[in-house]
Amino acid sequence: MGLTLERPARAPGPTLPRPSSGSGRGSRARWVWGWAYSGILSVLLTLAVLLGYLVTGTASGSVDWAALFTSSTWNPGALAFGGLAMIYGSAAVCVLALVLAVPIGWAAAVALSEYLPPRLAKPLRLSIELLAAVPSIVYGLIGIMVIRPFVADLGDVPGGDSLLAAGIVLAVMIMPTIVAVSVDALSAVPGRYREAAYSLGLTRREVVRSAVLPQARSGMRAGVLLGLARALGEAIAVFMVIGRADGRLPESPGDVFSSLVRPGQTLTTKLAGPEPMLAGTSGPYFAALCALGVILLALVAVATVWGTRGSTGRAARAPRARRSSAWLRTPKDRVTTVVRLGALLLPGALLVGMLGILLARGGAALNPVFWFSPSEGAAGGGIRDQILGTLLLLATTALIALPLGYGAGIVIGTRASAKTARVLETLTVAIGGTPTILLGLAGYVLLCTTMGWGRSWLAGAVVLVPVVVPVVALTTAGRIRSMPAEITEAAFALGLTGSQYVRSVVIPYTWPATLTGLLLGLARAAGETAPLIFTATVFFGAPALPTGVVNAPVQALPTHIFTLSQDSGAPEAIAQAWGSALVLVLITAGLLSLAVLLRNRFEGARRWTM
Amino acid sequence: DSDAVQASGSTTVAPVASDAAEALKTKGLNITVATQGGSAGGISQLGTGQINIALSSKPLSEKDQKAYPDTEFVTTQIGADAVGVIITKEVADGGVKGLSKAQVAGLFEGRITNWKEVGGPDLQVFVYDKEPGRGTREVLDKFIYGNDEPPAPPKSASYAIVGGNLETRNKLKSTRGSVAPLSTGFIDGHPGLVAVPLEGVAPTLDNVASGTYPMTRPLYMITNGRPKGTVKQYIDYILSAEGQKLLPKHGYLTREQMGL
Amino acid sequence: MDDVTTDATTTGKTVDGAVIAVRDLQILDGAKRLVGPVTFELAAGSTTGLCGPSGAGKSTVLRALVDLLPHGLRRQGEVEVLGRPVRHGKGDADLRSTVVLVPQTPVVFGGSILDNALFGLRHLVRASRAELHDRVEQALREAGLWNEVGDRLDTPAQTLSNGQRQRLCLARALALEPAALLLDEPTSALDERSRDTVEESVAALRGGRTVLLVSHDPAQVERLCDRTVRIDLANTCEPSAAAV
Amino acid sequence: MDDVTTDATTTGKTVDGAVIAVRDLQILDGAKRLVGPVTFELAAGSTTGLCGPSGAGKSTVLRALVDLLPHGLRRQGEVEVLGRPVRHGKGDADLRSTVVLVPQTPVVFGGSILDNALFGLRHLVRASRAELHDRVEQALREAGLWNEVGDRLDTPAQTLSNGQRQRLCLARALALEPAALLLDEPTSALDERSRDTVEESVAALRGGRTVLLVSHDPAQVERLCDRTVRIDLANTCEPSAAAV
Ligand SMILES: Nc1ncnc2c1ncn2[C@@H]1O[C@H](COP(=O)(O)OP(=O)(O)OP(=O)(O)O)[C@@H](O)[C@H]1O
Ligand SMILES: Nc1ncnc2c1ncn2[C@@H]1O[C@H](COP(=O)(O)OP(=O)(O)OP(=O)(O)O)[C@@H](O)[C@H]1O
Ligand SMILES: [Mg+2]
Ligand SMILES: [Mg+2]
Ligand SMILES: O=P([O-])([O-])[O-]
Repeated sequence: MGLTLERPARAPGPTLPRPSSGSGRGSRARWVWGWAYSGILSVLLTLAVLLGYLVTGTASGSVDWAALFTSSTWNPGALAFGGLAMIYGSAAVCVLALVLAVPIGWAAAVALSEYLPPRLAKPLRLSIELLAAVPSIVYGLIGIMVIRPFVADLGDVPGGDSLLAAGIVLAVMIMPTIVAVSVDALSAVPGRYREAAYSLGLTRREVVRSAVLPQARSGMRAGVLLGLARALGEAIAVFMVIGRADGRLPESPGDVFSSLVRPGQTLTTKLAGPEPMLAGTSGPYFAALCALGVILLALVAVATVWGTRGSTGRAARAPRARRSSAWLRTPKDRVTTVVRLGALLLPGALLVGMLGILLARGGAALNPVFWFSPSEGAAGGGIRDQILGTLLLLATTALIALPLGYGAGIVIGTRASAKTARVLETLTVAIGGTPTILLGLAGYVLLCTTMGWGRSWLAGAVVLVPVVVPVVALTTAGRIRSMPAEITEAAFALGLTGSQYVRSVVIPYTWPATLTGLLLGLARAAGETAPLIFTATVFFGAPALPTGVVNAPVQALPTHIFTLSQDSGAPEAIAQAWGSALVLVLITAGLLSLAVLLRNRFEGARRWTM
Repeated sequence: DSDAVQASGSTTVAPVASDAAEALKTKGLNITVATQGGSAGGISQLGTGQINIALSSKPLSEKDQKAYPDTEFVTTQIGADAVGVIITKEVADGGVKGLSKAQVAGLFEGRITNWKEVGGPDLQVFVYDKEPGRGTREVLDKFIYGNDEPPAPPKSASYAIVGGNLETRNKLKSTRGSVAPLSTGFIDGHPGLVAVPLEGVAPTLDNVASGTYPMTRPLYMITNGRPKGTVKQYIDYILSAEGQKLLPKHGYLTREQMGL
Repeated sequence: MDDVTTDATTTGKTVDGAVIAVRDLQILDGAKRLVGPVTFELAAGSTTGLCGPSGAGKSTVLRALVDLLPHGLRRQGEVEVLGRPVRHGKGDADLRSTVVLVPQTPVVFGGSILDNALFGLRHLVRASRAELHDRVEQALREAGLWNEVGDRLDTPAQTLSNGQRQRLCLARALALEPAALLLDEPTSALDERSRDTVEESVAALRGGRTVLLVSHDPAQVERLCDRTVRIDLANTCEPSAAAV
Repeated sequence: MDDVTTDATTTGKTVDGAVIAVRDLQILDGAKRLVGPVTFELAAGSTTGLCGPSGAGKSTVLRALVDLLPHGLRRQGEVEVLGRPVRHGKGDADLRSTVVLVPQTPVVFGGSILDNALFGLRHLVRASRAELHDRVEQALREAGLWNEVGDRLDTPAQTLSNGQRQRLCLARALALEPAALLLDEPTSALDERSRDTVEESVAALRGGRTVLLVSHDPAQVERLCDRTVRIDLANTCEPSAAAV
């Protein structure tokens, strides 16, 4: 014990001489809290900006709230602003999407994590995460090609534009998110739970149900919340298949089902459509649109609160003795195995189909020249500048959003009481569910106009940050909640301060989940068009890389695809749009694989146990 | 990069504007083209002085001028686009060889629900209307209602809204009995779609150029005051013989074709 | 000794000889040998001690017997349960309800104490609530836990002390009434009194159920076991007859 | 015995008597009393046993001493460390590095064995990698683990056996050289040989560091402790002088 280390302030054994002042801790890591709280602050700030924008707009003209909630007639020409049909549309589409995506997504996640050997599961998991990276616009185009005809055959809908089609497209979009986040939560369940359950003679189905799922629940729920947020906030893909017909409501309860196979409108598609541009910046029309935005935010909040009711605070669940379920065990186990593995077929088929379509249509992307040469005019040449611009936007967004989202997740997971955590979580989901067009408009007013940045790549990145932050925050918080209490105790018992605990225990423990969140968030951001068009990108003529911040636009892949796929008459424009889509998917895939390699290192050798 | 010429607005005009800007790049001209907010967005940005050129696929309205009294809007027509009422070949072959203004109004207001009411096959009508603010839709409204305010869209189950021209074409092709307003340039090479004659006038080049076909829309570049300097160089290029070649490439009509 | 019967699905097959037979069992981590070779047999109704220094591979051997080796480890050699070979990676639930392993680390699931006690049973046996409850009570008594938790079966099991958890894990295994029990240091966290209760229960199993007991307490092995199998860090194995 | 000094904030105050003093400590779960009242003092450099049946509240008392009671439990009565009262819910990291608790469940953090051994130390002291490494080696030796893992410090700690984990947890606490150590059944998963090594280390602390040792093995308490504090399920507490 003769070792004399410089360890002044601590009170070690009596044999160590030590000065009586100074702070000698290896590192107090106090910055942790500053960082974590600035994450939460960013969430609140975003919300404040959004609400500020919306409420100011609402105040700029009188809003007939009663009509907004009760009337289904929307006719700006006659100053009739009824939002009921859109509220109905939003609700119907989201319920449909969740009803379709959650069971399949969860089953697929269980299959991946509990049934398949790691050798098979790892690449499959990566591929499913890749699906989450496909830009919305591609989902929309594929919706037109595949899902509309399918619905048209199903109901007697000519064309197939309908709430149902929108629900299916959304289900397809959010399923990868649900699978990815759920697999993550499942793989965090310590092996000893499985071992203990298996050794009692349980079948795999019983082990999953009784020992694994209860542990993974909070994380899997986070996946659904994220899916819900994306479903509520998604515009472009819904846009293309919902028909956007105003004022359609079921006339009787019996009409509800048939209303699903008819065109409709959601709050998001209304807001992301051209009307905010036509409404000017004040007056009753603009006020009514802003009021719709407020309703949408409120809806997201209500859905979150409802979706998470009774699940925070473990003690809240009434302890109930379970009954015997020993009946047809083996058949039940077999059927479940088949169902769960079968659930994997759907995302699998999706992946293959999606890649097939992208390869068939966007084969140009396989030529390296296309990647490395600048574009010429509207649709000639390659897309070098668009690729560079997208990478710049994504990198900047990741740099800003990762610390903020991580911080917010840590505060939600460790610091807040159950009640506060729930409020914060709800606010976070609300931001995740905000249609990005609103973010774009708010950013346009605040950054581009008020602060005078003009079109600026940085403004674009800042506007994308709120897309990524909630995903990172929610996945992180979900993982923290599933952390065994013994780990926390062991760390504190070694004299760690709160911030050291966060740095050395919470962060390494949640890192894989956070990474998944970042990937999913960035993937979504990579496909965002609307906010970028307003704040950061031009279609043509920007330099490859900007030299400053003010008046420094870039070109980006998603907006390129969007513009080309809208109104270009030239056939080569369509080819280039699909080629760009494939490039975007490949780039995201590349980033994804890189990050997944990292994550595997953390999850494999560095697993945590007790 | 504040010395760059900034053009922004209609997605219809943007491809032409980009190709022209590309051609001028070699001459050292720096031009950016964006599509924020479509035609209406371009006009409002020009009004607030954020850009140099607004791209528009619809004529300026009095409202625009009123909204920005300090701006001296100067329009330069660079070409034109003929909007057709597009139906499917099945319906055309079934006997719909032309539509009157009243019949078009009946279709888009949801009063005519079966093609046999206008001499076609016994087939349900499915209407795709363009979203509000689209130049295409304004041209159709103008044809049907003149200067009157159009009524609210029908609540019929066979009515849906579409956005871009490609989306419109895709949906027309995949929906039996559908009808939609769409640039005629977009149905070239798509034998399943037919631009139906209106009031007995087919959207042929001659009819469009002579103005007898009722639904044409001009494509504009709008500036604040007369174009000067690089802006003028840019617009002049598009008006030149070389620049005009870009219009048919993207499915539009040249000034020459329009008799300008 | 009595017949040892496996569960319903194996239709009452009776075995006179070894319930578990292990021949040249080795556990490998890649090319590296972690344990073995080990050879031993467990006669029906006997109680056998498995001893050896910490890290020798006792827990790993128990896992191998019920096909629960952690991912990455491989098994070599033969394991037979009731005359049937245990194949690797089959995930045979029937095997595991015939030979029940009580792992070294007591795992408590979310939910109440009763939920935990019923954890395996309610999946394995069709019975009324009352019957299940009776059987659980019986098991908790055998594990020496009933006096402490009998009046608060509905409270969350997470609040139990470590020793209580250990007994809870034992109880839920006992409740299954398996042919063989593999106990991995079942009294390591217990005081003398609780240990005695548990030891009494284990002793009571003798003649009826087959037990393989990992213990680092030679006195305990002495008290409970008919014979001892010893594993050493040096990767050698020497079955040794021991006092009764 | 040496002076025991508390941390900087109490500016070198010297205590001759008790390092930890507990008066009428009770732990309550709502209105229900789980433990106590308990009263005892730990003299500087002494080794005290804390005994009692499983579920009596030994672990809970240790947690209360370092202000780590689980959520929902309340403390009544006074706890003083080096003459300063320990307030409830303060989360005082300095207290916890002065009095280090080694919990009953051995927790292994992600990362290598070395990472784990360094876990607390590298937060407390600024020192070069080599110095830290030396100190860790010393601690691993004291915990009797060095021979087994000294050559593979870089492998994941996750692969350690249960007994190895227990010693690893002890080692990382020893490395902190705290004024007092609270050991919650530190040898429960160990075979005799490893246990002897650990006991030697604990014995070596006598006179230097203060130790409170929870053990359910009376012989061990006999061997190691100056005196014993006994908690009973009946919620009574009887400090009793013991041999040595
Ligand atoms: N998954 C694994 N990968 C690699 N090595 C492992 C793995 N699991 C265990 N080991 C190693 O195998 C050896 C035996 O471990 P095991 O847990 O079986 O020991 P044990 O005899 O039960 O010890 P204890 O009495 O301490 O519980 C140990 O050295 C351990 O480090
Ligand atoms: N969070 C809690 N809520 C309610 N009761 C608790 C809680 N934690 C512990 N208890 C109860 O307090 C009592 C004491 O538990 P403790 O873990 O301190 O026992 P122990 O003496 O350490 O036992 P062992 O020797 O088995 O580890 C037990 O009856 C336990 O069920
Ligand atoms: Mg073991
Ligand atoms: Mg304890
Ligand atoms: O040119 P549009 O306004 O119809 O897109």
